Amino acid sequence: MILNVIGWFLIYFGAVFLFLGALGIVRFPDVYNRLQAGTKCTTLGAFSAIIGVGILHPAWLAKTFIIALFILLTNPISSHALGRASYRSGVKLWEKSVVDKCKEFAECVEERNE
Amino acid sequence: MIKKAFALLLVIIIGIFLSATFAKIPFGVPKTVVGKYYLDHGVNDLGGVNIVTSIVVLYRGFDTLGEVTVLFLAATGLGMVLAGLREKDEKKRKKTAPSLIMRTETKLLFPMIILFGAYIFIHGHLTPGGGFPGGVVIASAFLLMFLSHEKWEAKEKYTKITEALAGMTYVVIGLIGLYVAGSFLENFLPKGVPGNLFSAGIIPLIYTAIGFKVGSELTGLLQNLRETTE
Amino acid sequence: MIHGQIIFYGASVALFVIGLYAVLIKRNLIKIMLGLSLIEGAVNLFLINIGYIWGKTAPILSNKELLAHPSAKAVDPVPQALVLTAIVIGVAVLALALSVIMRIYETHGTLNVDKIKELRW
Amino acid sequence: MSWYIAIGIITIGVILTLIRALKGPTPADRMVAVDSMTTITTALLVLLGLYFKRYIYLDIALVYAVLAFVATLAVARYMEGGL
Repeated sequence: MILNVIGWFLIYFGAVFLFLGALGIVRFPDVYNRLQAGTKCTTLGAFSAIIGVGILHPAWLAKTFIIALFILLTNPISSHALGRASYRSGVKLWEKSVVDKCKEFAECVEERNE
Repeated sequence: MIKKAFALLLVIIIGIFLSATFAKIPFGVPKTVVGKYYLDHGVNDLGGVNIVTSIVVLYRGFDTLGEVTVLFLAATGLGMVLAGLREKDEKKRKKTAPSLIMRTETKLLFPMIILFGAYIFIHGHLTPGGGFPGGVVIASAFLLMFLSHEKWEAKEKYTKITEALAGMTYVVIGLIGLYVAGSFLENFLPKGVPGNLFSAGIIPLIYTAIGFKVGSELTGLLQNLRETTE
Repeated sequence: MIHGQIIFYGASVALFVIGLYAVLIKRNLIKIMLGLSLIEGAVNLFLINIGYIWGKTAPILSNKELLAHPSAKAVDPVPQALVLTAIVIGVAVLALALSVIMRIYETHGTLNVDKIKELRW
Repeated sequence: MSWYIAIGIITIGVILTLIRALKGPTPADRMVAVDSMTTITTALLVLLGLYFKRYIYLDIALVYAVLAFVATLAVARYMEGGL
């Protein structure tokens, strides 16, 4: 019974976070902000929803944990690669952005000017 | 412009005809008799729990052998078509190097994905997997390394040897079936308890061979495509 | 059940029509190949839809209940096996066609079908 | 019944990312939307496995996650000019 409640709570928590991430993708102004919403929120949301499924059915816990672990390992890398790729391919920052850390490193500027 | 309007008209006409045809086909009712036979007798005949796998590997085994041959032919043909492309390409583009984070992470993920591909093709008779998806997952692990390490390569010698050995294993299993049970690709191992890992006769053996073959073939194909862009 | 026909068959008709439009209108060879693979996806989707039966599950008899009455609980496995073959052949054809396109780009220096004299119609 | 609400929320999320993938001014926007959509779809596939009560459907979610990750990485490397 208590497992049931925890499992459904985790699934709803994850579903709401997935929805909020998707909303952020539509609403945010530029690529880098959308990247924040689209990968951080969906990582947390997918992780908790999948673990919730595992808690509802304790026999499934091992495999759901593997899926969640895989998402936890790969999602930051793909977001990192996408952010770097958008910066390198010359996507401009939003005009109200206050800081551009990548400009402080010499190699990024070199690559971008070429 | 006229060409475009004509093409649009043609597309609309074909769409209407297709819709009219499909409206006559009932959806969601049983249609084939042979499918019912496979479902009812498949587990008793062969011992495999996954009926699709039983059909692909044993009921229609020749078809799968031909399919693997087509894949081999396509990979070889791609190598042949692209053979002279590399030497002529003189102008070197400047390429950006992959970042340190990506290199470290893919080094960590590579064995995990390979292991997962092996899991898929070994459990082909129990789960919705099989040799072809397993091979594709293995090739995707190699693609990950190709993407994130510029110098790293899969030696063509080894991919060719793996592919040839896997293909030979498939044919040799078929020939043993011919010798022991009387026809090519016949099941000659005990069926076992349905649902166990060691069951379903020769399905796991053949799917392991197919998994190695597809994985090494697609890896060689990716390697060919990659060498031409350097 | 008419809504099944509208949704599932309609999806495959829509995919087919989009692919055909891309093949007819686009002038870039790679986009034409993308259209062809869309058509292939439409055909695969249609074959899978033919095998579906309302209220039944995948033909993998992994529990006791399914093992006892397979044909009452599982969908038709024959189209799924056909599509498994078709997908692999489609990948092989796509790879070979893309390599030929690379060769065409090398010899002609363009991917536009109108500019390649041998392919003009 | 609680299940349809969860799946409804997630499906609305998929549709929202699809809107961004169609609208996105730059290719980077579309790729970000598609990347999030694959993550959401992985969660959706796991929930579908729960709905149909079939353990074997979890494998499909894992294969989907692996292939989507490799595809995203390939497109990202192409966009930054590394291929």
